[in-house]
Amino acid sequence: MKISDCDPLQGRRLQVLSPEGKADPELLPEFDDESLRRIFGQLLMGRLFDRHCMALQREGRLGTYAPVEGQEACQVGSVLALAKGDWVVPSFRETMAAICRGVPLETIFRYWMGSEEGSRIPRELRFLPVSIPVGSHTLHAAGMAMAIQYKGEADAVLCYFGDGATSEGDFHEALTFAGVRRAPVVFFCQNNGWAISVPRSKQCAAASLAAKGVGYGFPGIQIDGNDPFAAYLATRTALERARSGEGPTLIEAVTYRLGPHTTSDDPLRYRENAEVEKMRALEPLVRYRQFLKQRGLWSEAWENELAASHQARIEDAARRAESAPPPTPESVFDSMFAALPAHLARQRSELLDALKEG
Amino acid sequence: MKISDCDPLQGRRLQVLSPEGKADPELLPEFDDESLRRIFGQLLMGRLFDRHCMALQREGRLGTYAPVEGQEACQVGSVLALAKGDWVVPSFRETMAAICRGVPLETIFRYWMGSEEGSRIPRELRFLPVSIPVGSHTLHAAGMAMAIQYKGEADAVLCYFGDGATSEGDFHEALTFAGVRRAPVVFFCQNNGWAISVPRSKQCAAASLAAKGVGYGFPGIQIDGNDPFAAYLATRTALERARSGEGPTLIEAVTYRLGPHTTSDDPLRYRENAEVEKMRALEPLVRYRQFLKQRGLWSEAWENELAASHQARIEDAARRAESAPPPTPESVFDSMFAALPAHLARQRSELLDALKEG
Amino acid sequence: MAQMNMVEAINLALREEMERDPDVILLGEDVGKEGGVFRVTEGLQQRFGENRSIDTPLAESGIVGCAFGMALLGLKPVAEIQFMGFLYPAYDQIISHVGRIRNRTRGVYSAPMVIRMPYGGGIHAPEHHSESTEALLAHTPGIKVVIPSSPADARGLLKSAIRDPDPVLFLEPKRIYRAIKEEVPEGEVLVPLGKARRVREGGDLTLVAWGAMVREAQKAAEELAGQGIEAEIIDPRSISPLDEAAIVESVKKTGRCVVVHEAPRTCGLGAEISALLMEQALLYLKAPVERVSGFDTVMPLPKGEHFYLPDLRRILRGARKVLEF
Amino acid sequence: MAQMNMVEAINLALREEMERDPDVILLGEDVGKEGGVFRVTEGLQQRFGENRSIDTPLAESGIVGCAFGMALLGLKPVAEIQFMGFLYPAYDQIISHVGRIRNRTRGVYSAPMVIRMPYGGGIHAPEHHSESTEALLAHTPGIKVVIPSSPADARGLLKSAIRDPDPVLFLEPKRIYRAIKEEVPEGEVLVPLGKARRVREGGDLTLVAWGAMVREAQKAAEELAGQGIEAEIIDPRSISPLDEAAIVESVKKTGRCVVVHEAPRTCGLGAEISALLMEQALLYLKAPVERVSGFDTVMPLPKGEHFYLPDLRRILRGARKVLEF
Amino acid sequence: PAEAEPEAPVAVLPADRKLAEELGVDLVGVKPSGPRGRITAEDIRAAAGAGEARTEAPRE
Ligand SMILES: Cc1ncc(C[n+]2csc(CCOP(=O)(O)OP(=O)(O)O)c2C)c(N)n1
Ligand SMILES: Cc1ncc(C[n+]2csc(CCOP(=O)(O)OP(=O)(O)O)c2C)c(N)n1
Ligand SMILES: [Mg+2]
Ligand SMILES: [Mg+2]
Ligand SMILES: [Mg+2]
Repeated sequence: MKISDCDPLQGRRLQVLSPEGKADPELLPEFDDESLRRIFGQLLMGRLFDRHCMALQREGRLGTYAPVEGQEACQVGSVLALAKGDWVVPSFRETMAAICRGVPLETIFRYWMGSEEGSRIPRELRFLPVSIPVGSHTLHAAGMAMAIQYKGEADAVLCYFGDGATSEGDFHEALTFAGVRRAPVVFFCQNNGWAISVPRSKQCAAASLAAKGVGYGFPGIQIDGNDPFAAYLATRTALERARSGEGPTLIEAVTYRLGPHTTSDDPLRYRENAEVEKMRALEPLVRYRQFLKQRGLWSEAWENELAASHQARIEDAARRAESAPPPTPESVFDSMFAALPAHLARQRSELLDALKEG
Repeated sequence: MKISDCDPLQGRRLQVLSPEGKADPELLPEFDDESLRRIFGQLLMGRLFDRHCMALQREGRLGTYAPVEGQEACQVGSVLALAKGDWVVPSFRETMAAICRGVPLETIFRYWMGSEEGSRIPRELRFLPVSIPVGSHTLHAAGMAMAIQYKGEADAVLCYFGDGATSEGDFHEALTFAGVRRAPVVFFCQNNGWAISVPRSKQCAAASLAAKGVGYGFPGIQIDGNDPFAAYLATRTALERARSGEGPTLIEAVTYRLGPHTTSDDPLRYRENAEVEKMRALEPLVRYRQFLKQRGLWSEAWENELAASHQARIEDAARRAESAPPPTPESVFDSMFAALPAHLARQRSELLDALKEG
Repeated sequence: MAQMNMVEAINLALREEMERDPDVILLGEDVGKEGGVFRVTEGLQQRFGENRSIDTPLAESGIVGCAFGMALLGLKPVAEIQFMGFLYPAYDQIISHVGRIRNRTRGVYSAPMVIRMPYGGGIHAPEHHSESTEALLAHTPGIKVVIPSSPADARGLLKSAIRDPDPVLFLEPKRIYRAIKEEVPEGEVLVPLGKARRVREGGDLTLVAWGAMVREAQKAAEELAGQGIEAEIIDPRSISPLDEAAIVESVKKTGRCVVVHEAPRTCGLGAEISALLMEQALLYLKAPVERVSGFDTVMPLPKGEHFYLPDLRRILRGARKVLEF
Repeated sequence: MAQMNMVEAINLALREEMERDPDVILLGEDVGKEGGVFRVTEGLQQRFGENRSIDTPLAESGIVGCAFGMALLGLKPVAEIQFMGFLYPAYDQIISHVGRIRNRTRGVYSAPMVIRMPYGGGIHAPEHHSESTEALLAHTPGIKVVIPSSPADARGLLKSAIRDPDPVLFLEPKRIYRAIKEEVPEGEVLVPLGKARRVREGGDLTLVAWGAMVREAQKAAEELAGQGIEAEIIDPRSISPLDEAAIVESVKKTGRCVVVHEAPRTCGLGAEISALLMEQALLYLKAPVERVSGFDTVMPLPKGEHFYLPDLRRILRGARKVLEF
Repeated sequence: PAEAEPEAPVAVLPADRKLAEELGVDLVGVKPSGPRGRITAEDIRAAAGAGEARTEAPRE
């Protein structure tokens, strides 16, 4: 598969799995059955984890949460293409990617439950914590790729962001820097159709976001974002380009945010349910289940068993996250600097004294 | 002339006047001889004014100055396409455009001599003062165009900026907003090859800056920036598009900065003189002189006479600028707000008292 | 007159001003169809159309820079930044252009615009959603900065801000968006910019607080009153320009002052108020002016938020400190 | 030891640190081939190659954001912002990421980086080229802020900044870039961050000044000495964290203090120092702490610059005010 | 300070205010001799020395 076969300026979009779950035999990557089933397992895990977060939030046991429902495929597929040494720079809706990369479920829960412990992701996983200021983290990815390049290492950086993020100046600067330096980074846009209430069409007048690549001197490719194989192929190809010194790639994965923007959001205020229902038919889990079925790799019993074991893992992690000790007052200060400066030490005592007094 | 005839993605560049001064008869706009000569007069005025600023600066009579030498043609040509009601939003190297638009020479001098009076440009001229923070003013142009659109007026906005400015996030946001709103604005990039010491090739990996348009959903066009007719045609067409509700256009005028970045700069530190000499052969004044000569519209005597009268006007304006009264201490405070708040009134007295004491 | 919370009062002010002046125009992320993530602009797009309540692309510098361009041509844009934590990408536009244009053009151009945003902590919001960096704005020349602490003030101040010929940053303490209901007048009842409100009278010490901290100061004052100590509460309402006279006058009377704010302490507005009292009231001070504030740390995530924000306990401690000095 | 001006001293520090540690890497607009618009990085690209002295595209948020990304992976980037007036587009990166990463990840990640920039006025520079908004940075949690006032300090502080495990903003008073020459040590002579320098001893009043204002304070002190008044001068050198003890100790001794800075007065660092003295030295004060500062206006263009910047005359006035109180 | 009538503010350096407290001098009664109507340490010491008479001193 070549990126240039899918020139977005020609209106091409990479798709391996049709909405009916039929795979393009020329493009289908060579995965064994076990791997093909594992992909389903991941998609399902993402879906269940997401639902659990939503449920916990409604019970007041978890804070504002940004659900990933509908976008699982492009996250699963792209993470699958990563090598161990590659770095992932997520935005805030990459729960599925985090799970695939091995970030402990408990840690993910703790983030959304409102604890800094949820950003304490072991460095070895090479998965950065959530980044809330939209678009700002794309620059970090560019800089990390420049660092890798400088050190002469073979790793690459995969950076996720949304369609809305492409409007931010930082996104532009990230692509500009990465393009000029031919840095080993893959810019992965999950165009889920919406930035809160703003539809893609009001975000940017360009026919496709992938077309933006040409303005930075590197290729852009649009893919079906509900197709894990398309995401896998495009990311793999882009990572190869990155590693071989050919520079960045912009991937636009066209997917759909089936849920609300976050648990604080009511999408009925700005979009028709009919649209959501239409898109639900195209969603990745349904499609991938069809695909497995057609290959004889799926049974209801198998899925139920999988779901049950996933659910148990999820609930166990949630329990551990909930029963973790609350933050100490000291923790407000102690990680601010490598060594605590005098004025912070004083403020810390002030707080401790106040708490002691009761 | 159609913008789409010059698709930058096809590597096309609009040129009417060849470097030898030969005009493409199909493209040459219908100007009478008087108008054709007036264009030369303006180019010459720009050149002389620029040189005078450089000279005054060397004598310590003017502050840091950003010379326009080499870039006169695209400024003259684009201003020529403007209607009276259109707005101009310059960067800091649009001295030529300012002169063409009727900004008093004295005012321009005063700006570079270090006085706020140099930004007191009569509103009727619809020419904004210099904007120093690179790229930031492109957003103002977008917003002004949105205001015009909101009011249902027929004016358009012409915004100048450099190749370096296209790397700033604000530039990206300006094009994004203008594109989505289909605002009546023309983004006019003077790609003069350099951003201080950084060559265009290190600014952005895109093959052309004009190609960036596609990322914002509107056309980009690359033109020969040393050709006033190309600038005129492209700007006129873009302004027509703007007025008819078709939205923005990005024009990339490929020109060359023959002088230093500013009077504080020594370009020999970062570029070969050979490059400058090569580009000098392509510069607009020489080329346009050839064009007039070939049409029998030029004589040395005429140019000399013109130069002398221009020079007299320039020196007169410089004299008036130099002999203008210095700023008063009150002027530091009095335009901060429509009404002076108490704390500023107090600070003002403080200063006046200090000065009185001597 | 009707009972309203602050969200409703701000919405009312916007509607009234949009009705009064066709040049008033809203723009921001999600302000239109959705009516804002806090519903502050609810119904205004439906009422005034898509051209007067513009859903912009997701770019804060773009929002402020475009609003500035609109203001240059005589419109009166009211831009919304979705949360104060996302104002920073637009800070360059504010300090380099919005606050300068009148002075640098000697009045040929001006920027009659408002930039509104939810402000402050206390609602268990996600990272970056609880910022209170008003001191950056107070340090920025050429702009006014307003922070209401009640629905009626919010309406009256916002109307003044929209009509002001100069740019106004309007910070809305989201913690009390819906927490306080009061009678809010309609019609031409404006609250002037630059004038403090004496929220409570008292002779024993002065509490200076703004935004959501006014309510905390009120709780502390009630507690103190129970102990026979009468606290005066001054809410500056405009932090730039600051009603220095009102603060100085109160502290000259009480001799004791506690400034309460959510922002980090160092170089916060509390420092400025302390310095003002140093300059204008030193001889009347019976104790050092005390700052009860956020710490010079990152605002903790929700589970630690209560450690960070000044609360009754910490304000009372501060009061005791100045009373027992 | 050699006689050097500040530009040379900073250049030396960069060269030495780049030699010492291959992870130190420069980036910024025009820093490479040209060696910076003030020649501070002159010769370093030639010496260390294009990959260690990177000419970036023209985008400040890009420079800081990429430097941050580099720092996350263990490099020690030294980013240059061409003038402080162009730092603002990068402010979001600084407050939202650079200053937060260690705390928000509980130390899993950190940002050992330096952001250098020419700072302050006094050289008749064009608009936006004379900014001194250090207070914004002092108010920002999680970063350190350093301002040298002499060549030797510049070298020693920059070396400490580069080696510091946390992010340091390094503000270079360009007015004295070439104005002062002094002996600058080579080798492992570091100046610790967070420690003030007593520039001059005296018992009658304390002048607190930093950057180019130290020289102005020195002139004032000499003038006062002629009148038999001995001023002590404290240069904090690091404004964040601030060496509070050094300032407080001096003012406890002298009882009188004038803070001198170029920045606008309101919410400037002068306010913080005044507030600190309020809190920690009130009973030792013989007069209110006086602020001699820039005004709350836009810095005037060159022809009016002298009205704005504190000078000998205004510092002496301030001194007289506290002495005659 | 609970029951006290609101006193007219008296101008005095904080340190001197402390001194008055230590010496048991009620500042309201002290005649100021310092610049701009300020009570000085000497004023306070004098008032303390004057013993009982101090509280009856007339106000400015
Ligand atoms: C700089 C900034 N501005 C505004 C916000 C508030 N906000 C959070 S997510 C969001 C929409 C993001 O849209 P998109 O990039 O498409 O990502 P999605 O939410 O669809 O995954 C907004 C406006 C923010 N977090 N950061
Ligand atoms: C935001 C910002 N960063 C840096 C500068 C310093 N600076 C002034 S002009 C310039 C280069 C501009 O290059 P370009 O946009 O190509 O315009 P040109 O100077 O070539 O006309 C730089 C870096 C600035 N004025 N503003
Ligand atoms: Mg930006
Ligand atoms: Mg989206
Ligand atoms: Mg250029």
